[in-house]
Order: sequence, then C-alpha cells, then structure tokens
Amino acid sequence: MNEKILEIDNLTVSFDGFNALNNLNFSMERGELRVIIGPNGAGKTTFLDVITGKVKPTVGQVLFKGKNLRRFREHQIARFGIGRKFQTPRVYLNLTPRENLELSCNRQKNVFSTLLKPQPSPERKTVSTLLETIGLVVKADTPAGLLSHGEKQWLEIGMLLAQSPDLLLVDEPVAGLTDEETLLTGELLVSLAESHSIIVIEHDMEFVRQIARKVTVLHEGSVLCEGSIEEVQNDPRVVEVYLGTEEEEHP
Amino acid sequence: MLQISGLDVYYGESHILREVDLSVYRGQMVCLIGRNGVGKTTLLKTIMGLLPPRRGKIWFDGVEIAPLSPDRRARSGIGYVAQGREIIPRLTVKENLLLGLEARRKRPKKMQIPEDIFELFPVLKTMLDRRGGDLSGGQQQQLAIARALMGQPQLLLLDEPTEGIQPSIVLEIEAAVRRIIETTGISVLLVEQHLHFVRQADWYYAMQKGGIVASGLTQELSNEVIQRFLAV
Amino acid sequence: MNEDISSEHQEKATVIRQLYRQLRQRPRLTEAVTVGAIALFAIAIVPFFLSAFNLDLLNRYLALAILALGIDLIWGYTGMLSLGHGIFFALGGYAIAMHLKLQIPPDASSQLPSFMSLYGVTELPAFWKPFYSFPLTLIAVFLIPALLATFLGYLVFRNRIRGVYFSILTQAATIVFFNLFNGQQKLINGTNGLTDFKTILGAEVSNSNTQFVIYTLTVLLLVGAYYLCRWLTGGRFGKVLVAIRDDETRLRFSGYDPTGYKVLVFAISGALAGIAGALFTLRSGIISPKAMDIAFSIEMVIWVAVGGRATLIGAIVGALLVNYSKSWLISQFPDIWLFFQGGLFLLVVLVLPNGLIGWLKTEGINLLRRLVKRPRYVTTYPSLEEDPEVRRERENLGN
Amino acid sequence: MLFLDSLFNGVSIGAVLLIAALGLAIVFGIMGVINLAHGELMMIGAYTTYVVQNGFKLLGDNWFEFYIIFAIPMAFLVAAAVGLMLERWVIRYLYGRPLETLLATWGVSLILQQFVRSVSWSMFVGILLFSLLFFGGIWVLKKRLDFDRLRRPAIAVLLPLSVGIAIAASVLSGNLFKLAFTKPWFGAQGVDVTAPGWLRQGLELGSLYLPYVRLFIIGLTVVCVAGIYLFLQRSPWGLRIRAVTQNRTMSACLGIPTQKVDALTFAIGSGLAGIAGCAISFLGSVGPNTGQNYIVDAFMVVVVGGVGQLFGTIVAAIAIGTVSYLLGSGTIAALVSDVNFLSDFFSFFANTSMARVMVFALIIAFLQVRPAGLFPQKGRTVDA
Amino acid sequence: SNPQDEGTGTTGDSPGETGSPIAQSDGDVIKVGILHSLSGTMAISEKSVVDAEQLAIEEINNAGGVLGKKIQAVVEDGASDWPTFAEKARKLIDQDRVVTVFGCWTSASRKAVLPVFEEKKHMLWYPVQYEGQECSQNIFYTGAAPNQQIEPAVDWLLENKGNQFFLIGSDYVFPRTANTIIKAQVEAKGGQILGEDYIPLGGTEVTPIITKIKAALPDGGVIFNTLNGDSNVAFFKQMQGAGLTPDLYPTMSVSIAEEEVKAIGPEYLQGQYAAWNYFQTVDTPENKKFVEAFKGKYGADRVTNDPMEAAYIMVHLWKQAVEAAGTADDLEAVRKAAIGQTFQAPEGLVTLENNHHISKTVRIGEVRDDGMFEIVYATDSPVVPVPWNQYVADTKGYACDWSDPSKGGKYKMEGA
Ligand SMILES: Nc1ncnc2c1ncn2[C@@H]1O[C@H](COP(=O)(O)OP(=O)(O)OP(=O)(O)O)[C@@H](O)[C@H]1O
Ligand SMILES: Nc1ncnc2c1ncn2[C@@H]1O[C@H](COP(=O)(O)OP(=O)(O)OP(=O)(O)O)[C@@H](O)[C@H]1O
Ligand SMILES: NC(N)=O
Ligand SMILES: [Mg+2]
Ligand SMILES: [Mg+2]
Repeated sequence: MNEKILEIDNLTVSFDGFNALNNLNFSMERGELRVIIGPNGAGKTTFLDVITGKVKPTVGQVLFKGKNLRRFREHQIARFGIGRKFQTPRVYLNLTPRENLELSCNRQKNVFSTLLKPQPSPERKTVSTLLETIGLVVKADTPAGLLSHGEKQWLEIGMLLAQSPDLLLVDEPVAGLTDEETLLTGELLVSLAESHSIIVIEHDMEFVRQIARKVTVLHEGSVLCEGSIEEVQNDPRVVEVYLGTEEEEHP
Repeated sequence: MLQISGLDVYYGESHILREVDLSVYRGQMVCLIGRNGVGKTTLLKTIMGLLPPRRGKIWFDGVEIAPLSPDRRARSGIGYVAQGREIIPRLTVKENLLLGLEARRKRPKKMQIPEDIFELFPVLKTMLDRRGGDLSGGQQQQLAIARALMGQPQLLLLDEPTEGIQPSIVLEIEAAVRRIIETTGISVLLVEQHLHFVRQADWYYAMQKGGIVASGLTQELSNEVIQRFLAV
Repeated sequence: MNEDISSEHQEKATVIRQLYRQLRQRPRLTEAVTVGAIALFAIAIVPFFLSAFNLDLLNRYLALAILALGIDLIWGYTGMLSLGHGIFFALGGYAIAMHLKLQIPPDASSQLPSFMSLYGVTELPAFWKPFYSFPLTLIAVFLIPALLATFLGYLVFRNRIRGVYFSILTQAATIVFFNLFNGQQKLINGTNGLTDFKTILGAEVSNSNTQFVIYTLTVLLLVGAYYLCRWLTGGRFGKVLVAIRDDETRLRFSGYDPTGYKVLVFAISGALAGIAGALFTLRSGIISPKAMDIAFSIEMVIWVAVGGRATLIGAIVGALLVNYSKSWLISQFPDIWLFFQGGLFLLVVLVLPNGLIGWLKTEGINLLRRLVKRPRYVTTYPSLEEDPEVRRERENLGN
Repeated sequence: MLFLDSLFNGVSIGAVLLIAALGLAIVFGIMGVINLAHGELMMIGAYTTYVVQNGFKLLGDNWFEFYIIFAIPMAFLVAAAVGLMLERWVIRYLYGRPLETLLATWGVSLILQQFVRSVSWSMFVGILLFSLLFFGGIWVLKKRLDFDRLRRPAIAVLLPLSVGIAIAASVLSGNLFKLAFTKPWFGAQGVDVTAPGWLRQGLELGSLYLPYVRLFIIGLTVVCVAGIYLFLQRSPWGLRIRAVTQNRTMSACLGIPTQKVDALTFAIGSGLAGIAGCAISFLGSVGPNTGQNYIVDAFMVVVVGGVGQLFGTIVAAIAIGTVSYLLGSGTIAALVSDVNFLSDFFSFFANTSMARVMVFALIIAFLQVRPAGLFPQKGRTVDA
Repeated sequence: SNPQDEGTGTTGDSPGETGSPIAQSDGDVIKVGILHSLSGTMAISEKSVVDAEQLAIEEINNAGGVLGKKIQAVVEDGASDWPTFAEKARKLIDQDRVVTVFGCWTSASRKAVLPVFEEKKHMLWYPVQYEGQECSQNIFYTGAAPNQQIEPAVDWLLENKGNQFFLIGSDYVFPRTANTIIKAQVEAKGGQILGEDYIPLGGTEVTPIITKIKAALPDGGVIFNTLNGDSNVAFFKQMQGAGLTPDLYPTMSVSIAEEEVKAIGPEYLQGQYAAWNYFQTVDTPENKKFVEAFKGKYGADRVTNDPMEAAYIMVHLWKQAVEAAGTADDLEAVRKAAIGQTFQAPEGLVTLENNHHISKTVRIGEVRDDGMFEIVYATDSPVVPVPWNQYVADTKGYACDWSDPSKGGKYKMEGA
C-alpha cells in the first residue's frame, strides 16, 4: 500500500490576521527524506507546529497516514508516530541524558503501564547504544542541565531516535554544531532515512547538500518550489530570497 | 581593548574555564573556536559579568571591570549577542530595539531607531509591532544583533551570531560586521562555527576543554587545522 | 605509551563499575534495614522514654510526616505547589471523626451525635450513615480525598493550568471549603468541628493502650507511605514526574499525556493527606474547619522546604523538625513566636534553598571534609589533566 | 433601579478588589513574584493612615477633614519603603523562582503581623541599634579591599554582638522608662480609622443611596489604574520594567540597571498596596490581621483577569464583585423566586460565605472555557 | 467568703487512679495556666483578657499570694487555632502541671479543650459570654449565659425599640446558637424576625447584607448583632455610609464592648446599643479601683470591658476557692469550695452558682461620643444564670447542678 505518509491540503495558519502559512500544499511519501529550506520567517517552524498539534490550522487539514490530525492533542499525535526535535534544544534539565533517553524510549506511555511495567531490557540496551551514538557516555549520569548547547542538541536528536517514530521532524539539527559533528549528524540522518520518513529543516547549505534528495523551499507561508538540490540551488527565485550571492572575496 | 589573564571559572563545583589568557585589540576581530561544550559561551558570559570568576583579571579599556555589574559593563561599551538569542519575548520588536539604546553613554533625547539598522536587517522594519517572542528563530537572531548595534558598543561579543540564519543574511551579517569594524573601529570577539565567517577574523584562539590551547593569525591557519580544532 | 594509559584506564573502569554495581544493589538492603530498625526503635523503645505528652506530640507529627511525603510527591518531584492539602487532611479527619461521633452508647438520650440535637436536627443526615461502618470509614479516609483530588485535578490539569495558577486556585479552594464546612452548623457542627470522641471499636479513645495502638499504626503507615513514594519516584514513573516539572509541554511531544500523571499523583498525595488527617484527629481529639486554614496548608509546604524537597527523608525530617520547633517556640515565646516562625521560613528559603538534606548532600559534605582537613570536593571535566586526548592535543600543537 | 443599584454595588465591591489586586497584579503579573505579604503591606498602609489621622486630630477639626489627602501619599510611601526593604533583603535572591517567593513572603507576612502587634519604643530602640551596629559595621568594613575574605568572620562577630547589644539596650530602656517604652504602639487590639465627616455620608439620587466612601474608593481606584497604565506603557521606566522582568540577564547585558528597576517595580507594587490599605481602612477594621482578609480574593482577581493584563484585572475585579454581590445579597434568588427549585438553589447561596463558594465554582467553570484567564497572553512564547 | 465544704481530704492522693488529679505546686509558687490566642484573628480580643488576668494575679501576689504562695502564670498561645488550644491545654496540664487554667474566648476553642479537661478531670475558667447549652463539671463560666445578656436585651428591645428584627452574625457557633434563641424568644413574645444573615469570621464586605437589611426593613427596625471581631468594624462603618442611622435602625450588639468601640471609632457607633454585665462606666468603688489599676499597669489610653472584667473576677474567685479548700492541688476540693463563693466585683456582687456559672447584673449601654457607654438599663439585682436555654425546645426543662451528685450537668427539672 503506497499511501502518502503526510499530506497537507490548502493549509493556512494565521495569527491575529498575519498568515504564517498561506495556502500550503505539501505531500510526502513513506520513507522519504525531505529537506525544507526557506528564509527566516517563511513558516517552517510553524509548519512543524501544525503537524505536531501545537498550533491548530485556521483553514485546511493535515493528513498523517490518511488520518486527519485536527481533532487530536499533541501527545496523541506523538503516539501515532510523529517525533520532533525543537529548534532550540529542549531536554529535561533535571534528568540525566540516560533518563532523558529512557523516557523517550518507553513504548507504552500511559500512566499505569509506566508505573507498573518494568523497563524491558531491549530498551535498556537501546539506550546505552544511543548514548554511544550521541557521544554522551561520559556525561550519561550528570544532569542534562549541565550540558553545553551542542551536547543538548545531540541529546535531543538521541531522544528522537529513542522514540523511533515513523515520521521524524527535525528543526535545525546542526545549528551550533561543529562541522565535524554536522557531518556525523548528516550521516546519522541518512542512515535513518532507510527506515523512517524524515523532514529536516536547515539553513546550513553544506549540510543540506550532504543529505538532501528532494528539497522544498518555503517562502512567505507557501511552497516556492520543490525539486532536487541542484534544481533548487539554481532557481533564481531561491537565490534571490534565500541564498543570496556572494559578492565578498573568497579566501 | 580587552585583556584577560589567568581566568578560572567554576559552575558550582565544576571547573569550566582554566587559566584563560586572551586579548582583543582595538579595531580587531578575534575569533574563538572550539568544539561544543569547551566553554566558549562561558568565557563570553564571564566577560559580560554574568558569571563570577574565581581567579583572574579582566581589563576593558585599561580598567579592571571585575567589580562592575553586567549593566555597568554594558554601559561602559560592551555589547553582547547571546547564544540562544535572548529576545525579550513580550515586548514588541520596536521596544526590543529601543532597549538597545540603554547601553549608550549619552542617551539620545528622542527614542528613535536609526535607519542603517533597517538597511542591515530589512525584515525588522516590517515587523516593528510584532512581539519579539513571536518572531521566527532567524528573525530573532537578527533582532538580537540589531539590538546590540543600537548601543554603539566599543567591543562586541558575538556568540554564534549566524546560528539559524538563512545563507543570504549570513553573508550580509559577515559583511556588515566587517564594515562596522572598518568604519567605527570597534573590536569584535566572535564565537563561530561557520568556517567562512571564522576566516574573516584577524586573530584566532582555539579552546579545548576549558583552556586556550592555541592562538595565532587566522591567515596562517589552514582549513584543515581549523577543522581539527573543531573536530578533534 | 598511549596503550598503557588506556589499558590502565580500562582496568580502573572495570573496578569502578563493579563497585558501582555492588553499591547499587546494596543501598536497597541497607535502606530497608535502616528503615526497619528505626521503625522498631520508634515502636518498641521510644514510648518508654517519652512522657505521655511528648509521645502524643511525636505521634501527631509522625502523622504530619505522612502528609509531608504527599506534598513532597507533588511539589518536590512534580513541581506542583498545592495549597489545598488542608482540604484533604480535613476530609480524612472528618471521615474518622464522623465514625467516632456515631459511637453513641445505646442508653444515651439521643441516638444522634451530641451537637445535632442542640440545633434541632431530629434525623441523622444520609451522608452520615455510611460512617457507622468502620471498614467503610477506613476506606473513606483516603478515598474521599483521593476522589476530590481527582475531580479538581482533572478540571484544572486538563486545561493546562499549572505553576502558580494551580497554587492560587488550590488556595482559593481551601478558603471555599473552609466556608462550606464552617457554615454547616447542623450537619457537621460548623466552626466547632467534631470533638469529644469517646470510643473506637469499643475501646476508649483516650485510653493509653488505644493511643499506643494508634501510635504504632502511625509509624507503620509512615513506613508504608515512605515505600509507596519510594516506589513511585524511583522508577520510570518518577522520571516522568521530574520531566513534568522540567518541561511539561515538551513531554507531550514525546507522546506522554501529563494530565493523567498529574491527576494520579495529586490523588495519591491527597489520599496520604487524608490518612494523615485521620491519624492526627485520633490523637488530637478534634477536627474542625481550621484545618482548612490557609496558614496550615502553607506550613505543610514549608516542612518539605525545610527538610529538602525531592528527598523523601527530607519531607519527614522537615515535618518533625518544623512542628517541634513551632510547638517549642509557642511555649517559650507565646507573645512573639511568630517572629521566629517567620524568620525560620525566610532563612530556609534564602539560606538553605535545597533544605537541610539538600544542604547536607552538597555543602555539608564539604564542611565535613574541611573539618577533617581534606580538600573541598571539586569536580572538573572528567579528569582533564590525565585525559589522553588533551595530552595528545597539546603535544601535537606544541603549545 | 434594581439594575443601577446592583451595578453600583457590584462596582463598589469590585473597586475594592481591584485596588487590592492592583499592586499584586504588578508584582505578580510583571515580576513573577507571589507576594503573600501583600496583605500586610496593605495593613501597613492602613496603620499609616491611622497615624496620620491621629496627627491631624491634634491639629484640630478643620485639619482633620482633609487628612486623607495627606494620608494617601504617606501610605504609598511607607508601604513602598517597606517593599523596598523586602526587595533588597529577600525577594532579590528569589527572582525566577515564584514558588519560593511565595514561601518567603509568607514568612515576611508573619513577621509583619507580629511586628505591628508588638512594636514599642523599646523594641524600636533595639531594632535601630541593631541596624546601626550591624549594617553600619558591614558598611565600614566594605570600604576595606579584602572585604570578600573578611565577610564570613565579620558577620560571625558582628551579628551576635549587635544582637546582644540591641537586646540589652531594648530591655534596659524598657526597665528605665517603664510603660512609656514597653507599651506597644498599636497593640494586638486593632486601631480605629475614622473617615472625615464628609466621607461618612452618602449621596442620595432618587431611591439610590451612594455612600461617599464607596464613590471615593472607586475614584481612587480609577486614578491608580490610570497612573499605572501610563507609567508602564508610556514611560521609559515602564519599558525597562517590562524588559527586566521578562529576561533579567539579557536586560542587564543591554545596560539596564536591573537592580534599580527591580527595586522600583516592587516598591511601586508595594506602594499601591499601601494605598489600597488606606482605602480599606475606611471600610473595615485596621488590625494585625487586616491584610489576610483580602489576599486570596486579590489573587483570584489576578488569575481570572489573566496574568500581566491590566485590563483583564479590571474586568475580572468588577465581574467578581458584581457576581458576589448579586449572589450574596439574594438579588438573584429574588429574581427567580417564581421558579421553585432555582429559588431554593440560589437562596442556599444567598449569603456571603456561600456566595464565595459559588463564585469559586463559577471561576473553575470559567477556567474550563478560558484556562488562561479572561485575556490570555498570546503568542508562541506563552506555552513554549 | 464562706467555705461550705471542708471535706478536703476526701479523695486519695495518687494521681490518675482515684479520678481526682492532684496537681503539683512545688515550693513556694503555685502554677496556673493562661491559654488564650495571642496571635491570629482572635488575638484582637483575647490579648486584653490576658492583660486582665495578669493584673489580677499581680494584685493577689502583691497581697501575699494564695495560701502564702505566689501565683506563677504559664502563658500559652492558642494561636486562634482550636487543635492548638487542645494541645496546649494538654501541655499545661501534663507538662507544666498547673493547678488550673484560665482561658479561651471563642466557644469553638472551649469545645476543643473541653474533652481534655474532662479526661484529665482538670479545671478551666472561662471568661466570655457565650451561647449556653453546656455545663461541664470541669469548667467555671464567668461570662454571661444567654439569659444574662441576650434574653434581657431582646426583652428591652421589644419594649423600647419595636418588634421587627433583623439578625446578623458571624458565621460560627455562638451567633448561630444565639440567633436560634433569639428567634424562639422573639416569636414567643409576638415580635417578627424579618431576616437573618451571616458573614464569615473576619469578612469585611458587608454590602450584600446592607442591601438585605434595606430590603427587609425598608422603614427601619431593630438589628440584633452577634458579629464578632473585625466584621463589626466593617459593618458599622458601612452601615453609616449607607445611611442606616441609629434612630431608624437601632442596633443591639452583644460582642461589642469598650475595646471594640475604640477600634471601630465612636463616630460610627454613637447611639447604638450593647448589652453586657459590665461597662467601664459602672459606678462602683470596686470598678474605680479596677479601672485605675488597669490603666496604671497598661497605660492611660487602655479601656476595660466585660470579658476582661469577667477574667479578672475569675482569678479572684479561684483564689477564694483555693483558700476555702485550703489546697490548690486537690482540684475536687477546690471545685467543691468554689460553689457559693461570692465576690464584690467591679460589676457588683457576683456569686458562683452550683451550675458553675455566676449570677450577674445585666446592663444595656448606649455608645457615647467618648467611646464609653451610657448605661440605659440595669437589673436591680444579679440575674441567676440558666445554662440550658428555656426557649429552645430541646433543652427546655433542663438544668444543671454540680453540688448534687444525683443531678449533675443536665437533669430534668421538676415540674417541667
Ligand atoms: N504565535 C505567533 N503570533 C504571531 N506571529 C507568529 C506566531 N508564530 C509565528 N509567527 C510568525 O510567523 C512567521 C513564521 O515563523 P516560523 O517560526 O515558522 O519561521 P521559520 O521558517 O521557522 O523561520 P526560521 O528559519 O527563522 O526559524 C514569522 O514571521 C513569525 O513572526
Ligand atoms: N549552568 C551550568 N552549570 C554547570 N555546568 C555548565 C553550566 N552551563 C554549562 N556548563 C558546562 O560548561 C561547559 C562549557 O559550556 P559552554 O556553554 O561554555 O560551551 P560552549 O563552548 O559554548 O559550547 P557550544 O558550542 O555547544 O555552545 C559544558 O561542558 C557544560 O556542560
Ligand atoms: N463565646 C463567644 N463569644 O464565642
Ligand atoms: Mg524556525
Ligand atoms: Mg556556546
């Protein structure tokens, strides 16, 4: 069955009359890795807000695996299999990275099974593997509040992996990361894409080039263009509103 | 302009900065590089007075600023763009910008936003009455830089100013920072991951686990060396 | 050379890991033994050394410690500051008191609780009837508060009302319930509350044997409550609670619905308060709407703050300490004890933000080390100077 | 007629709620400090009014008629001064931790209550001496460069020393001057504040009778609200206050003197409590417990109005006032007297205690519809 | 004084077993407890009562003490909190081993400590007018029973001020019970109760009540006020503001005395009435002495009032009882000796009756502009207390007599 994992029809979101999203149409196949770029304020984060239920659409609808998400609350949507990493890292500061991961790992999130069922050992194993993947083994048992910005970024990516959703929404995963780590993140995402559907938002074009297959450009709340990275990069409209031209001397 | 010697900073009982020495001269752009979590932000915060050093001295403009509170430091000419933007969320963009004036030594009688700010960041002009917290991440970042410039600082501390900003504006910011240094002669201490921006600096310091491990002219650095610092 | 270091490292690491594993297994046992010993000591030895009056105080404060555990659960761990626990405490107290008031000797002139006939009530109101039954009363002691907490909690948490708004609402609820109980002269004796209890299960309430049984029961229930809280906060459930305190919104996007968790903890905490209220009432001999005085509900929080929030021992220690010192202060300085009480609150918040136990865990350790002339306990980057990476780095750069 | 009457009475009650909540709305809504000592600051305002009144009584009847013109600013200043001390010594260390401020200010409120009960000349002497010795000592030592090192031993020596001397002096002065020094200034009994004659009457409009005190309080409330609005929205200090309270660290980095701003904001909030205290002293009792009677209601107003929303606070105060009045006075019960079961229902709630119960139920119901209050904060930062 | 029962040694001397505790007065002091609210809402009223008790103790000590020993008072704060009262009562009895306790103001606090005193077979002296319907062997009541204050006041009002009543009170037991009595009495005597309302203790918003009064009594009528504490201030201030003046709406209060008048401000109260057994203006030599002594000790601007005087009386009555019994420690003996004690009190002669209440003169006063009361009515002789109310159906026909073991706290009177 080749149903689209995400389909968005004619979506508008307005705040006090300002349309952050404007008649947006978007759709995505299962197993796709899609990169969304666009100028600051184009509505990318808002787009994720709508999908995850943080913001309710003013007009239009979001279909996830054919299900209209409008009626559902955030946690329900998350349980359908949508995971999200926020633009500024948000982790539980008083829990250790290990505990942060354990929480996300938990499969059954209702009150009583969390309370009564012990943590299955595969989950524990996943957590330690993840800790290695995100390079926080050393700090695994210090409170996450003490991590630096970049470390938190990684921890949050780790949490997303732990949650293992069908659709991953990743908002600026490499902001504030060093090039090396950026590269690693890219590899991580690409390998993930084999089994998940992913939406990545990024401004770091280097990174975009590394991972992108299909790119969607948002501008002023609607899709400006869509296509492979080369097509998009060479589209004059994109250059104008987003990429800019380097007049500066190159060192 | 700025001189730091033997700085030791702790968070509670954990030792973060160890014996940091660093200088920034007038009109110079200095870049601080290092991996995530080595203590770059901590250093900038200490300069700004947000964290008390346990040992060491900081001079700004020949004056020791250790006893000064952050707001006094700001008014003596240090501008700061924090990592994570730190916009005042429920004030409008305009009010956020006007707050930048607080740092000026002579406060203008009429509270007005000079046009050149909008030349640099045209988006802001269209958003003057929007709440700062409602802006998108990148817009907030632009606002934060603009706000710091409003105060006409002598020394500008930039903590990853291009994080989350669209490529075209990153280029503009780079150009603008250079231009400002050239025209006004202020100094800049920059923390950056963007290789391209790092190259614009005159001098670099490389940090590793809380200490400065290398420094020198940026020109003498090959890309590979920089990359090594950032990557280890 | 490098290999040497790393293999040495590995060795060290395995040793440490083993130690750690052992320690992880042991504390449970150590703790269980300690708790058991303390409880045994409290039941078998303490009563013989304390005067009746002091034992009475201890008993009541131990009951309050159960309440403090409940507060710690929702405030210390989950970050919700309830100023409404006086209600739950009072409900527990009223439940048991109503049962006691129905212990009317068959030859009495009226088969109604004594106050009712004075106000011209001729028939026992229906809601009193279940309290004839002792088992039903026992259930009511914790179930009624728990149900009320569930109801209020659901209405409030469902709408994502939290933080100080929650505190203020619970505070208002306290006042409202105070008014409600205070005004019902005929049904529950209004301001006076229920007092003058005679017998329980046929035994005289004021009899010293009965009181000893109540004391023992209190100690056991406190241990039970401690372990309940231990269990709740120890596992994944406890982590969710902390996550709620840290960033409730974020938790939703991980697929958790905080509402259910919050309602459940609130209810459990309310139930603990109800149990405490019942025990306290048995010992103090009175329950009145005064238990729903705002001051009392705020004091409860202070017990936990003094002891150290998010540490269960802290809650217990705090409850005992603050109440003893209050009782002592009132007697020593009946005219001006409020100065000291107020000062104490201020001091705790300002000087001991993590409470006594919190202080002991951080500053206290350093103080101890200083006393035995050891250097302060300092953590740095995981042992930077020996870090092979850093060494290599330095060497490579020749700096 | 009934309508006008109800409206006036509702607004009267609302005005009292509002003026009591106003300072709170600032301190809580803007600074995020839950000030449980707010009621005690009102009490201080009321006692100030009492002192001013007694002063004017000595000056003669003509002066007495106008003492309130002087009492209001005095109440503001005294309460603001106390607020200032509170901010410097306590609140300052607790910014960003609202629940802690709640506990600390509760302690402060106990101390203030006991203070007005017990304060006497000999106690005053003690406190004065203590402050002189202790703070003076610290001040002198601060001039030395190595103060940081000296701090702990200095406090360890100074504190017991000055406490000892202060207590000794206070006991000694009590023994020396006897009653004149040991007699409490105010005592536990409460004091009388009598409004000037012209405020004790009412305005008759047809069958409507409007007490002047009520009109006066409504007027005072309007002035305070307008003043606060202008100050916060139109003055540069207002901008600074809002900035600091939303992001203290960054504001400091921008060059705003945060300590001054904090102190000023808290002082203004406290001063408003003082004015409220002056106002309520014309309506009710003035005693050590005066403040406690208002604090919870004031908080409810702030919550229902939506935090940080001046306009919401106004609407909430008047709405709660009117509903309490309509329920408590039995007006609603009378209106529905034809429908038996409704009438019984509302009669049950037709007294002040039960009206409170009903109002609470209504507020909870209201919050089901609008969880963030009448005028919720908007924008993406709210729930971020 | 006339010791009627010299049987001191009737009970055994080991405490606890025989039922009569022997409190312990060691050395040359006798310890007594004082248990009132010094903090919280009730401190406003109770602090002055403590002052009066301490004055009486000082007087007695200066005059040589009791049985040659000085009285030492252990003061405890009940903090306006009933369980605290119970706890502190226990402490005074068990820990401090006092021989008697002077204390309480609100009926609720008395009800809270009552089981403690009964369990320990100890002794409490209670100085405040109250609602009656109680008669404990372990309590001596020196304030007015309803028939010594409320009932005469209602009669006087019916006679002089009209028969349309509005009842207003604080929302707790005394006002509610008092109003039950008043309703029964007014109806029995052909008057009308047109409304009844309550404010929570400490409540200050009385606008709704004023509306109700205006609606119920558009052309004036009598207001019977059983408000306590702070609410009184609010009530009278706002009543005047709303134009309800004493000529149309005469108000009779039973909890407003000199102290309260001072705190409300006489300007608001002038022309209103209060019923008590004692006013500072009572003209007896004993009162002159009492007032002078009080002002001398506490300051010239202080005033005396009924509960303070009752408190002052009770310390003296206790002293007389102890001297009559020849011991302070044997409480049973003291109790027996107390009955029948008379004392020339500031209010006039009082006698401790066998129902543990005292007979008192009833007075009605009108507030003057100096805050004192003009006594407009007084009974010719002390009125005998009736604790079980005879207007209320449930207690009609009952009485109390502790001098006769076969009668006790509540017995059916003959012919009733
Ligand atoms: N709650 C809100 N109220 C008002 N305006 C809003 C709100 N949320 C978002 N906006 C506006 O909607 C627009 C889109 O914001 P969004 O955060 O989605 O941008 P973005 O594409 O993520 O930008 P960036 O790359 O800078 O993060 C912005 O102009 C922003 O100001
Ligand atoms: N409040 C804090 N308490 C304790 N430790 C902290 C605190 N904040 C940061 N740290 C620790 O200090 C170290 C340095 O952090 P800092 O934020 O200065 O790093 P950074 O170099 O700016 O990294 P990034 O590039 O990720 O922003 C980190 O290891 C971090 O864990
Ligand atoms: N007994 C009284 N006045 O409560
Ligand atoms: Mg974004
Ligand atoms: Mg950083």
